[in-house]
Parts: sequence; C-alpha cells; structure tokens
Amino acid sequence: MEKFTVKDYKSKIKPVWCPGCGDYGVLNSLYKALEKLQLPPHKTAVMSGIGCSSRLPGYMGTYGFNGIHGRVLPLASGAKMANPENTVIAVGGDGDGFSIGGGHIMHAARKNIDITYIVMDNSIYGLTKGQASPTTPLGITTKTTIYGNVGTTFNPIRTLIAYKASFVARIFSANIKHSTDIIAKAIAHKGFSFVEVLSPCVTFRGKEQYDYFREKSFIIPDSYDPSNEVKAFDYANDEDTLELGIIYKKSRPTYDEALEEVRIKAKNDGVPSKLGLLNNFEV
Amino acid sequence: MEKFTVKDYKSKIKPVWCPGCGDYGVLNSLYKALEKLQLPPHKTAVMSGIGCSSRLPGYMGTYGFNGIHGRVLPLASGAKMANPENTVIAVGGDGDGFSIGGGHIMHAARKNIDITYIVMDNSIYGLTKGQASPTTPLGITTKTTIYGNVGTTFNPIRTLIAYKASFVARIFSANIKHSTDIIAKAIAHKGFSFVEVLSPCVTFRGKEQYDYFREKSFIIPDSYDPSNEVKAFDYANDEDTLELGIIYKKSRPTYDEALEEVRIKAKNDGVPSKLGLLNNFEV
Amino acid sequence: MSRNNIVIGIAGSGGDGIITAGDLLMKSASKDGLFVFMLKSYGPQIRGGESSIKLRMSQNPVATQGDKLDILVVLNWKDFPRFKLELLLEDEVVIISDSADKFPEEDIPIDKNKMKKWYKIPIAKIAKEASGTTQSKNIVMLGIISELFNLPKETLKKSIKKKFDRKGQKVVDTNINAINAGQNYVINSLEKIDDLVFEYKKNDPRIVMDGNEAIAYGAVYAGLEYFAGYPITPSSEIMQWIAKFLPKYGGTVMQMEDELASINAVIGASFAGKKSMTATSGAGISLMNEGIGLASMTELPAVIVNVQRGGPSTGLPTKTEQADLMQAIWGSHGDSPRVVLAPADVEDCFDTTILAFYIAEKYQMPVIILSDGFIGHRKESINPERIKSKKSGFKKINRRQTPNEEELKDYKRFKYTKTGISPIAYPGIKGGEHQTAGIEHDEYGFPSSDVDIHHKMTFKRYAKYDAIKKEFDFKRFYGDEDAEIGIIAWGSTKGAVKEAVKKAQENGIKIHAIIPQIIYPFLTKSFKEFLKKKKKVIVVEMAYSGPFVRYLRGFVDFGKYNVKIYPYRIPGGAPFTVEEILEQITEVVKK
Amino acid sequence: MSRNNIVIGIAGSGGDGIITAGDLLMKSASKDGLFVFMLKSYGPQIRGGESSIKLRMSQNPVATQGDKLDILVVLNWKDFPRFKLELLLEDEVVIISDSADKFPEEDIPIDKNKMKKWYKIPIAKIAKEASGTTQSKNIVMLGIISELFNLPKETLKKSIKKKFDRKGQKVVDTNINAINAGQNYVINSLEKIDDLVFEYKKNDPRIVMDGNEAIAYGAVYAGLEYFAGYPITPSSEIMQWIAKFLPKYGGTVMQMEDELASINAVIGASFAGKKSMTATSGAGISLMNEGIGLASMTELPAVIVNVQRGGPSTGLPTKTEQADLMQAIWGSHGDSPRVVLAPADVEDCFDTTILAFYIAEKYQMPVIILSDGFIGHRKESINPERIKSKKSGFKKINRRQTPNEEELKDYKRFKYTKTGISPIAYPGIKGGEHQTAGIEHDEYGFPSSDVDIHHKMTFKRYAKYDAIKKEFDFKRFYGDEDAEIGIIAWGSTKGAVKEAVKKAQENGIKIHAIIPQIIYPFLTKSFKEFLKKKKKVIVVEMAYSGPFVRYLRGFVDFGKYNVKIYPYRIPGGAPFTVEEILEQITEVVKK
Ligand SMILES: Cc1ncc(C[n+]2csc(CCOP(=O)(O)OP(=O)(O)O)c2C)c(N)n1
Ligand SMILES: Cc1ncc(C[n+]2csc(CCOP(=O)(O)OP(=O)(O)O)c2C)c(N)n1
Ligand code: SF4
Ligand code: SF4
Ligand SMILES: [Mg+2]
Ligand SMILES: [Mg+2]
Repeated sequence: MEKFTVKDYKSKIKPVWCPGCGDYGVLNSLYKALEKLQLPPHKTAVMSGIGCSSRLPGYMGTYGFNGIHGRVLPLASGAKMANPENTVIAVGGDGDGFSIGGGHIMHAARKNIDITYIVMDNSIYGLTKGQASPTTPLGITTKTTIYGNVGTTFNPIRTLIAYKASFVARIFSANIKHSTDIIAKAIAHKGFSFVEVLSPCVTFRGKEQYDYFREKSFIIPDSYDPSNEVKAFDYANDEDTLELGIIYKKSRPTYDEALEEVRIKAKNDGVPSKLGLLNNFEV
Repeated sequence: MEKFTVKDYKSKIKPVWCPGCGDYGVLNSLYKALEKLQLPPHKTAVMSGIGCSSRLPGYMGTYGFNGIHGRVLPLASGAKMANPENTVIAVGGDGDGFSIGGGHIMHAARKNIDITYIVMDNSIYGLTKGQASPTTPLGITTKTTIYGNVGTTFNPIRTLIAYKASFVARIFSANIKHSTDIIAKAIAHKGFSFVEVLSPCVTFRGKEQYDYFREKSFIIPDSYDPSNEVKAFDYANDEDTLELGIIYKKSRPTYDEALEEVRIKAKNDGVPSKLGLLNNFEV
Repeated sequence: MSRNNIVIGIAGSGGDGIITAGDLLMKSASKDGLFVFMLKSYGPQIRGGESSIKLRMSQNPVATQGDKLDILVVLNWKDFPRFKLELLLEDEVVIISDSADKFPEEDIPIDKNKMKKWYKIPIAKIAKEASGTTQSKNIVMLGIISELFNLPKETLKKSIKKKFDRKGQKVVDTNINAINAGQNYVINSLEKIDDLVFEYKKNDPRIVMDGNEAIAYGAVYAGLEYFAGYPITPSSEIMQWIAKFLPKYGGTVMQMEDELASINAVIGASFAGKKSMTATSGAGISLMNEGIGLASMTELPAVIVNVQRGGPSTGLPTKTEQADLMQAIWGSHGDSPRVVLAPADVEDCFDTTILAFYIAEKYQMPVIILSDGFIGHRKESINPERIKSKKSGFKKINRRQTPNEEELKDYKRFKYTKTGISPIAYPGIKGGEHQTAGIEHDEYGFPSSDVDIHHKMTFKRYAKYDAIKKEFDFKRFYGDEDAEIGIIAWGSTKGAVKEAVKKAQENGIKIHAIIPQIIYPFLTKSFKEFLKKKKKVIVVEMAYSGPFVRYLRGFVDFGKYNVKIYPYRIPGGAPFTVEEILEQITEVVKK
Repeated sequence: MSRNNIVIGIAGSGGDGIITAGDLLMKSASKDGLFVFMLKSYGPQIRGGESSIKLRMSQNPVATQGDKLDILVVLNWKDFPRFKLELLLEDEVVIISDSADKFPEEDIPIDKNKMKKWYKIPIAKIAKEASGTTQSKNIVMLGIISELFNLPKETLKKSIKKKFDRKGQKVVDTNINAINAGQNYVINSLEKIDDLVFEYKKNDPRIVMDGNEAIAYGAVYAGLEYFAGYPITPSSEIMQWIAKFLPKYGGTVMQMEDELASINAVIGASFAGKKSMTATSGAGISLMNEGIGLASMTELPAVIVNVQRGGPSTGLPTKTEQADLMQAIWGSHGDSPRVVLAPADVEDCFDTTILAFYIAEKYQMPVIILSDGFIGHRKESINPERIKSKKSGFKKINRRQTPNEEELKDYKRFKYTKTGISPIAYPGIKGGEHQTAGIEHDEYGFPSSDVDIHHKMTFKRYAKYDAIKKEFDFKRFYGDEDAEIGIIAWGSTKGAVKEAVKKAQENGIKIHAIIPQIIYPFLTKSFKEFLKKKKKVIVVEMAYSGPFVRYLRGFVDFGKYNVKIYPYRIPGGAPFTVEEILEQITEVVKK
C-alpha cells in the first residue's frame, strides 16, 4: 500500500508569509500530522476564508479551497456533508473566525459536523495590515485603536465549550512536535474538533508576541481530565495562563451519522421512482 | 414632574399575535418594567429584527425600529453609541438572535454595550410557520425536520457567560410579576444585559410548551450568588432544569465610558479647527 | 346562461375553513380533468386571521386565475374589505352569504348594482342541524354552490372522503352529511334567481401543484444531491418539500443558520462534486450576492432560486413583485458572470429548474431562477402525462465534465479553452488535487495579481456566454409573428399577457408577444428576429423602477430598429389582470 | 533637453526603502509647489516583498501620473519584471541601477534600444562609505537623481530632516550625509550621458493627500458624527484616519465584527439623529446590499463609501476596477432607491463626500460614493487654498429636516409629500415617538400589506429623484461643446480622458468630454443637452461586462438622438493610459 510523505502534502508554490510568521509552524505541523495519519491527499480538502493564515490551503498538495472571508465553516460543512468520505480541514485567522465568521462556529459545533477547524490566532488582522481583532488585548494600539484598544477580549476556548464542541484544544505554533500531535488527534476525532493556535504576527504584533505566548503558555499535564465541561470552562479562563493541549473532549454522534438515520427513516416511508413522485400531487 | 403610566408605553395598534402566544406576557412585562423605571418614552428606543417576537416594537409608544432579520444588535449598538443618553432595548426571537444573528451577540457582550437584549425563545420559527431553530429540542418534528430534529440544542445562557456578558438572566413569559422585576433590573444594569424569555409558541409548538416550561423551570433562590462565572456556567447546564432569574452578573466599564476615555485622549493631542486639519497634509 | 369557465371567490374568518373549502374545490375540479387555478390570501395574523381564496375552473386551457368573480361566497362580511383587491367582481356576480351574518352596509366596498343576485342562506344553521356543529359550514357551503352552479359533485365527495379518511369514519360521515345538507337545501328550499350554470365534459384527472412544489420536484428530478437553505416567505416550501423527499434518494438537506451559510455550503458541496441548490427570497438573496460571486469566480455549478416578494427590505413578504431582476444580473461586486432564468407558470417552474441544472453543470457557473410569490403559491391543475412525456424531451440532464487521464497528468483546473469550460476535478479524483480560490488565479488555481492573467481569466469566464447564446433561442411566442405591435414580459406576468393577446386578436388587433425563459445572458440574435417587423413594443413588468425595460435597452438599441418602447411598469402587490394589459395594448395601438 | 514635466519610476526589494524614497521625492516636489502624482505598487508579501513607485512632477497642471517613464531607477533587477506593466518606458528613458547588482540579461523585459542611456553606479558602496550602512542607499539614490536631473534639492533635504527628526540628530545626519554623497558623486565622478534636465519655477507649497484621506477628511469636514466599519483593502485607511481624528470632535468610531454589522450600526446611528457613514470595498459592499435596502425603506440618511477593487469575489484586492457600478444602483432586492456619486480625482474625493452628506441628509436616503483603489491610494499634491476657499462654495452642509410643533401634534414619519421628503424625528424629540420599519408601512410607520399603500409609498420614495434631478446638473465637461464626437467616462478614468482630449485637440480633433459626478439618478435633461450635437460617443470604463454603457443605454435612447455608441470596456488591473484613450478617439474619428 502506497505510503505518503510530507512532500506529498506540499503544493508547487512557496508561502508568501513574512519571515518569522507563526503560520509557517502551523503549516509544517499540519504536513506532519497528515503524514502521521497517512491520509490520501486526493481524499483530503483543506479550506479557508481570507487572511494571511487563510493562504495556507494554497501550500497544500491536497484539494484546497481559499473561499471568502468568514465563511469557511459553511463552505467546509457543505463539502463534508455532501461527501462524508472526504477528510475536511477548515483553517483561518482570528478575524476570519471570531469576528466576521463568529456566527457559524456555534452551529458547526452543536451539529457536531465531522471537520477540524484550526484558527491561527495572532490577535490582529494581518493581511489588512494591522487592525484590532476580537482577541487583541486591552490597551494595545493598532491601526484602528490609535488611542488603545477598549474592546474586552473574546475567549475562544470557553466559548467553544459553551457551544458543545466535542473536541477543544489549543497549541502554540512554535512547538511543532506538540502541535503535530494535537492536530493529528483533532483530525482523527470523530466530530467537530476545534484547535486554537497561538501563531504570532511578527510584523504587526512584533517578535515580542513570541515571548508573550511562551511566558503565558504551558503544556497541560497528563493528570488533567478533559471530559468535564465545567472543569474545562474553569481551566480555560484567559486571565493568567494559556493551556496547551486538549482542554475538552466528549464524543457524541456526528452530523453525518445523524443524517444517515434520517435517510433510513425517509426510505422506510417508501422510495418511489422519480416519476413516481407524481403520485404525491394526485388529487 | 410628569409621571408615566403603562398606557404611555403603548402604541395605537393591537398585537396580531396568535391567541395564547407567550409574547403577550413579554410585552406586558416590558410595559410594567418601563413604568417601574419611569423612563421617558421619547428617550427610549425599542428595536428588533424580524419574527413574530420582533413585531413587539410596533406595540410600543416609545421610539421603535423593526429592522432586518438578525441585525438588531448592531442596529441597537449604533443607536446607543451615537447617543448614549437614549435607553435602548433590543428584542427578538431565538431564530433572529441565535441563528442568523448569532455572530453579533459576542461582540455586543464583550464590548459591554449598555443595551438590554430580550430574546423571546419559543424554540421554533414562528413567523415563517414552524421550522426548527437552534433551540428546538432533539427529535422534535417541524416543517424542516420531518423525520425529527437532529441538531443538538444551543445553550444561550452558558454561551452568554462565555461571551463575558455582564448581566445574564432567564424568565418565563407566563410569570409577569417575576419577568417585570428582572426586565427592570436588566434595563437598570449599566452594561450589556441579556434576558432569555421562555415564551411559548402555541401554534407551532402547541399549548404543551407551557406545561413543558412550567415543569422544567423554577425561580432561583435568594441564596444563589450570581457573581461567579464558573458556578453560573455549571448552574446553567440545560439538561435538567431551567433556572429563572439572574444567573450571572458582574459589572465593568461600559463601551460608552470607554469611548469617552478615547475622546479625552484624542482631545489631549489637540483639537484643531476642521480647516486646521489641513496641516496634517502639509509636507 | 351555461358556462364552461367560471371564477369563484370565498372569504371568511380564521375558523371558517376557507382554505380547506378551496382545496376541496380545487381537487374535485382537477379530478374531473378541468383546468383549475387557485390563489390564497391571508391577513397578517399567523393563526386565526381572515383568509380568502380565488378559484377558476375551465373546460378549456386558460392561463390565469381570471380577473373578476362570477361567484362570491362570504362566510364573514367583516373580513371581506381586506380582500377587495384580490376579489374583484363581475357586474353579473352572484353573491352567497350566511343570512345570520349581519351585513355592515356602509363599509362594504361593493356597489349596489352588483348585489342584484344575492342568496342569503342560513349556512351555519344548516351545518349545525346536519352535523351537530357549525364548524362544517364551509362544507355545507360547498354543497350549496356545487348544486346551485353544477360544479363537480361526485368528485367533491370523493375528495372529502380522501381528506378526512385518516380522521376516521365518523368525521367522514359528518362532512358527507354536511355536503348533502347543502345540496338538499338548494334542491328543496331554494329558488334559483340567477342563470349561471357550469357545464363541462369530464376529462382525464389532472394533478395539482404550486410553483414552489414544481421547483422542488424539478430539482429532485434533475438529480439534486445537496440542498442547503434558510426559511423565508414565500420560498420556504421548496426546502420543506426537498427535506421530505431528497433523503429517500440518499441526498443531503441542511437547514443552515442563515443565507450566507446556505450559499457557501452549496458551493462547498458543489466543490465536492455534487449537484447543489439553495432557495430563498427578498433579504435572503441580497445576503447571497457575495457567495454567488464566489461561485462565478471558482466556476462552480450552483442553482439559486429566488422566489421574489414585494420589496424593498422586508417589504411585502406575502405579496409578489418583479423588482429583483437587475440584482440577479448585477448584484455581486466585480465582473461576475451568472445565468438568470425565469419560469412563467407552475409547470414551467419544473422545466426551468431542470434547465437550470443543465446549464449550471455544463457551463460551471451559478444559475439563478427568478420565480415569484405569485406562481410560487399559485395552485394549478396539470396534465401528469405532459410531465412524464418530457422525460425524453429534456436535454440530457448531464453532469459537469471531469478531466481525463491525459488532462490529469498536468491538471489545470482553470485551463483556458475556447468555450471557457475547463474540466473540474473534485475530492476523490486522484491526480486532480488543485487549489480553487475566490482570489484571481492562474490556470492551476494558484493566486495571482498579474494584470494579464486577470484579463485572460475574465475573458475565459465570459466566453461561456457566447457558447450559451449559440446553444439557446427564445421559444415562447404568442400572436402573429408579422405584427407591428409587440409585447414583451417575463416570469409570472405571462398568463395575463397571453390571455390579453388572445383577447386583442379577437378584437382584431395584430400583436406578437414574447416571454423569454432565459433572461441573462441576453439572446440578442433571437430577439432581433422578434424586433424585425415591430414598430411599437410594450414592456410589461411589476416593478416601478423598471429594471426589465432598462435591462432590455441596455442590450438592444431599439432606436436602431426604429422601434418605439412603451413601458408599463407598476409596483407589485396584486397580480396583473388581463384587462389592464389589454387596456395598455389598445392604448398603444391608438398612439 | 530641459523639461518641466517628468515621470520617474523606482523599483526594488523590501529592504530597499523604495516607498520612503518616493514619499520624500513627493514631499520635496510638493513643497516647491509642483503638481505631483505618485502611485505605489507592492508584491503579494505583507512585508519584505518587492515594491515600486511611479511619480510625476510638473510645473503646470496635469491630470495623471503619466504613461511612461523618463527615468527608471532599479535598486534590484530581479524585482523589476513584476512591475513591467506599472513601469512602461519612454524610448528615450534614462536608466539608473546599482553597478553591484548583476543584470539578469534574458528575463528583463526591456528592449535593447531603450537601454542606451544607462548609468551603472555603485550606489550601495557609496552609501556604506558615506553613512556606514548600505541601508541608506535609497537616500543616496535620491541624491544622485536630484543632482543629475535637477530635481528639487533644498526641499528634499528639508523633507529628510522632517522625516527623521523624531529619530534623533544622528539619524538625520546619516541621511544628510547619504544625500550629499549621492549628489557629490554626480558632481565629481559622473559624466552626464543624457540631456534630460528638469526646470521649474518654485511656487507656493502644496499639500499631499490620497483619495482615501480626502474622503475621510471630507466626511469629518461635512460634520460626520458616527462611523462604523470593518477593515478591507483598499478602503481601510478611511476608517483609520477617522478613528484618529473624529474623537477629537466628540464623534464615535466603532470597528464592527463585519459589514452587515457596520451598515446596520450606521442605520441605527442615523435613526438616533446623527450624520453617519461607513466605508468598504469588494466583498464588503456585497454584504451591505441588504442593509442599504433597509436605509432606502426607512428613508434614513446614510453615506456608504465603496473604494472599488478588482473582482469578482476576492479578486484583485490591491488593484483597481470599475465593475461595481450596476451593483451600486441595483444591488439590493426590491425597488430600493439610492443615490450614487463618483469622485474623479483626489481633490474631488473631498468634494464628493461633502455632497454625499448634503444629499443623504436632505433627501433621506442612502448615498453610495463609488471611489476606487486607483484614486484611493494615489497621492496628489493639492493647493490648500482651493480647499479653504471651497468652504463657502459648498452648498450649506445642512441636517435632515425635523418636524415642527404643528407636525408633532399628529406626527406622521412617512407623510406623503410632493418631494417625497417627510420630516424625521429621532429619540430625544418629545412627541416624535414613532415606529420605523423595513416592512412596508403606512404614513405613521405602522406595518401594512395593503397594496394601495405599497404603491403610494413606492411613488413617495421615488419622488425624491425628481427633486434631485431638478436640483443638480452635470458640471464636468472638457473640450468643445459643439464637437460631433463625444466621450463619456466616470470616476478615476477622468485623468486619462481629460489629457487624451487635450492631446486630441492638439491633433486637431474636435471632441467634447463629460465626466458625471452624480451617476444615479441619471440627470437625463442635462445629458441630452450634451448629446444634442453629437454623432458618435465613446463610452470608457474599466469593467469588461460594460455596466456603464448598459446603464447609459438603459436611460438614454441614443438611437433617438442618432448617436452611435463606441464602448471601450476592458477588465481592470492597471489604470488607463492617456495613449490608449487617444487611440480610441483617433480610431472612432476614422469610422
Ligand atoms: C467581507 C470581507 N470583509 C473584509 C475583508 C478584508 N479582510 C481580509 S483578511 C481580513 C482579516 C484578517 O485577519 P485574520 O482573519 O485574523 O487573518 P490574519 O491575516 O491575521 O492571519 C480582512 C478584514 C474581506 N476580504 N472580505
Ligand atoms: C435575511 C432573512 N432571512 C430569512 C427571513 C425569514 N424569516 C423571518 S422571521 C424568521 C425566523 C423567525 O423565528 P424567530 O426569530 O425565532 O421569531 P419568532 O417568529 O419565533 O418569534 C425568518 C427565518 C428574513 N426575514 N430575512
Ligand atoms: S503580516 Fe503577520 S500574519 Fe501576515 S504573514 Fe506577516 S507575520 Fe504572518
Ligand atoms: S406563531 Fe407562535 S410565536 Fe407567532 S404569534 Fe403565533 S404563537 Fe406567537
Ligand atoms: Mg489574525
Ligand atoms: Mg422563535
């Protein structure tokens, strides 16, 4: 049986990200995770919205779709539900996901659509050259917060837990080994898996962002039990530390399993020929 | 000084809601709450999206705006921030708020915009004649879930807590006294206040929905302390009971206070005449 | 005077069972093989509100629900005024009402001389006596009019049986008693003061559909595999029908959180290789403009149904209008090609939907179907044989072209071709891995901001229009080709125009009508043929801003053909009457 | 040969400081009172990518950045090819490059005969020696060209001082040394092989702005009180400028979560009585269509800026196009009136924005400003006195009309009036309490699905157009009125057309151009005046689908005026050159 290596997951073009951008680490971790899982590139689709981070699909040797800003989850949900045999990975940024795309996460999560959603969170709008995002810390000055940001930050992990996502994790792009492991677990998870990546924007948040993430983050000890949503919610308060690893995980039926049930029920009512459907209009 | 009575808050037209609709109770509780607070009708704006519940502003003697589906929070945020002297109350349904409007709540909440958001949750799309909403229980058959609903329900209270809303409460439309009290507290609260109303749709969920809500709900005992978000999150699990009252409350600066700070900083940099701004383009 | 073509209106309150009565009448007439149209109308209440139906039955083919009522039945006078525009009356109209229902003289908008033939009958009382409940007064009423005007009687009882069967024999009996009581009342205690009698020959039974059902069925028939949507009046029934039947064939239906999600889910599903569709209206279509542009740019097949309603904004959700035409063509930012089709009646909703899938899959672009609330909710009796016979008649319902061995060696998803069509690979096809993007891209699909490439790709995307213009021609013409007076309309306006043309010809006016089904791209060649002999052309549309006439003039220099245009553009709300179109024709003739 | 009008291009890599050099050149020339245009261009990288600038300076008024370069400076040859279209070369072009930078013969798209005048100078080396770092090579380069071609020298040093001042004296000195070194190198060790010398008379200093800044400033000047927006290229700078300055005047700026939120927040703020605006582009404007319809229906003033970019979908975010015209007019579902304005250059961005607020507030409807990435990001030197003098020139920047005592007694927010304008009350005004709604409504604002009311209200909303058509006329004409050849274009295309017309006249061609500022509603009367003498009209637009020509034909029956139309519609990406427009003119003359 054919064996896939990292290069099978690479496309012909090179990233245009700034030197030092955190997204390089995410890309490499994703390559490695796919290799680890030995997923056939032709049965894998990596889809995105718009942003620096959303350029990632262009660097994949799998099927890829660089869609529109904020709509990657419906796009990916459509692709997955239309053909559940595909492995579908949605990627994007904090602006793409938490600002303009914020309305879609809760529904992909509660329906438990079997896709993986990787958000490269640099707490800034990179592609548009440095405006505040929902995760930009208070007080930070950006192109749109000249006098300091006054918008309290959005807490992705706590929110995803409240949304009943069945797999919620956080990684740091600089730690490729750990990131590879978690991304692989997320993809392997049956159901909606969410991975927030601390992925620095060296250009608009400065190299300091690496130090900031390094200081604040730590890898979750094995002793931690991710199966209780209240404990997980408590754990994920964003005031002091940033936990790295699987913060919450609880399995339940996926949406494709549920819709298969629906099809069975529908068929049990009888399956006429397409022309036979005319009977429904008889008087 | 002029005293306002319920009739001052009523408009010339009568509701077109179905007999027995839960929204009548919400409307009456709102009338009473405004009377209780003695808010001048001409300084109060009640705004909504689209839905049976969103018809409510039409029945108010205050300023009213029946906007478009899902956009009541940005609409209300604009009205409030443009003139913070106004009292702004946003109302709507579970489809309007949690489905199409789901992307706006987190931002109004985290920014702590000083408005009150009342969601009349009947777990169905009423105005469009009975399709499933994000809060429709599993298994229920509706016009769009002919073989039973398969979408896991959305938990509004837990989500609003994760969003860092500064006031989160739930009421039952049938209990006017309690509802009046909580709505009044929500409006009086400085900051973003969220009130989920269990408001039955007798036409598409049947009268049974009253019994269902009655059985499942209870009024929170005074012993309960709403100031801890983790306890509140735990409390608000939607598997067994529906708590009525203030589930979470913690005050912090409002967005208008924050923007006033911004203005002060900006002015400290100097305030040229409008034509004086030309200097910024000098070379 | 005996007639084989009759128009009936019924109005009443929520509890009166108006809609049920209308449905039963519709079904019985269809069972007898008649041509039947029915429109329903409601007040603002979701439940318990007043309602009315307008029904036309005819021995011979007809194209509209008819302008004015030959028979008006009112179960509750206070509800009538709201429907005065839906229920216009013939001078010779026969009125039937409940003698117990007090008539509020002043505020009833009917002029005295139309009240000459008026039956006041104790309908509720008869019901109470016959079935123990006044609830069945709508059935008693059916008994009365079926007997009084010789409407289908046997089939009416059959329909009643069929309808109430699952409620048990008792309920069936109550209703049969009710209808008998109504009929007996006419036979025994009523003296006919009018001479209106419906006479017809039975024919093979017809089926009953509305436009939304026809679109839903057409889609499933065309091989729909994935549907994503969000409810909105007056389009919701499309998703509801598909949600019931598509799963039987292994298809997927998802109710999304909004229309942004719906259109993007549809594009994602199309990317995955499936025939995909969404349906919406009003505000929903405005929200899809961005996504439709993405489908244009990624050259992915997608069928988008817009059941137009009154606008702007939330507007008139339950009423019809044709004001979304220009938006369908130009609604997305940038040069964003798409195809726009318009069905003209219920059966045409079925045909148009199949054509939409054919074009979307073959030409790899979004196809918008512009229906409207009028045909979307209008019930028509249809000959099932015609639908069966179409089976072969339709263009092969094909799938998008996929790359062959050779092409997969160095696969270029967006390869420049003469027709602009380049084979699509989708996940699952080995060697077809590629990037697709809403950002401008090269032949492989990789992002590019190169100006040359943008020009070439724009030409490629628009080249498809040339191919489409070659493949199709206008087909729907009425009247005499060599007339100097032409009339052009689109969509649901067809019915009124078709009958007006017929009447005009009867009045000796030479006139020629065209109702395009393919609206955009504009089939210029075909249309110039139409213009050849014309000197005057009336353009009819239900939109005050005149999108259709602006559109036509934008693509056809009428002046060059020495054709003078007479726009007839009015805001929406009520369907056109044959009479008002005929008036336009007669006036233009004089000019 | 001495010149008073010169076009310079500079290209290089990320580290080369191309943009800084361009800015310094722009400022120095503006300080000396010259007419200056500058365009910047970047590669796809956010940072460290290649970039180029194109700059024109002239003694006398000019309308464009010029077609071709008189001087090309390349700091890094490998980056040049990407900009070959932005940096077209005159035959006599003078080239300057770093002798240390190896020239990759084959893949440089410059034909040999344009390489006759080529200075190879050790720029980096000079920099290193003079300032201890090669980083300052961009400044050395400025020294070289300023000396070699007699570009503004004194002011260049002033600009350098001003720029580096806050970085401390040391940095200032390094850069002054660098510029001196460059100038000295030319004086001492370079032999001039070309005869290109720039000669000019100093004039009063001019200021520098780009179109986005001009719109932002215009808005604040017009009394903007509330701005809500969401970043998007190429419009983000508008919000950024306003976020810095509006709070000084007590205004409110909110970055929203998306464009749906932005437009609805703006409508909410307008409902609260404030002058409100948003700005966006591409996908963002497609998302606003629904909200714009709400503003139409609720008759609330709102200014919406669309800085057009290349489409469809994400398209070409950093490049310009004019393909959103029809969407601006027809983009929302339903009959949804709005006004569309188009600025034609940087200064006009300021004027147009003030006009937009005037119209929005007076006529109570959404006003869309269609700018584009070309003028949005183009820097121009402007005479500050003209802006100051305008102060009075502008129509009184008024506010929406509010109801008086009398009207408040029985306040009808949507009262039928001849002009369609009915006074607005907003929260705070006692007695003005009312309901506004996106659903159709009666004069009070209460929901109504009555067909009559819908018709009356539609007429009311459109009546405003008549008033607008009465109030305004087309103003921007070039060439001779009684020419038989006309040319019409809109927006940023003005510059190329204006200069082409001038050249055509020099070549003895009689031609007349019109560049409307008010695009929609269409000022028919005024335009027919223009058409009177015309036999041929060229329609120029940067959109392959031809929205502008379709639009014009939709409203003007050219055939009736015996005017033949010659559309020139091409996809976007690169701004029009004067030459290509002139070509069109000359060809049409022949026809
Ligand atoms: C509808 C729409 N609005 C705005 C934009 C402009 N835009 C492109 S990317 C982006 C945000 C980028 O931030 P993020 O998602 O965090 O990605 P990053 O660049 O930081 O990786 C914005 C606002 C767009 N492309 N489409
Ligand atoms: C953009 C848009 N999509 C869809 C609709 C149709 N629509 C109107 S109300 C509604 C949902 C109503 O449900 P909810 O918000 O729960 O209000 P309820 O009627 O139950 O009180 C929908 C889908 C619309 N008006 N606009
Ligand atoms: S701007 Fe920031 S996010 Fe974008 S590529 Fe550069 S470093 Fe990465
Ligand atoms: S349909 Fe349901 S929600 Fe709507 S008015 Fe009737 S009962 Fe209330
Ligand atoms: Mg980001
Ligand atoms: Mg609801």
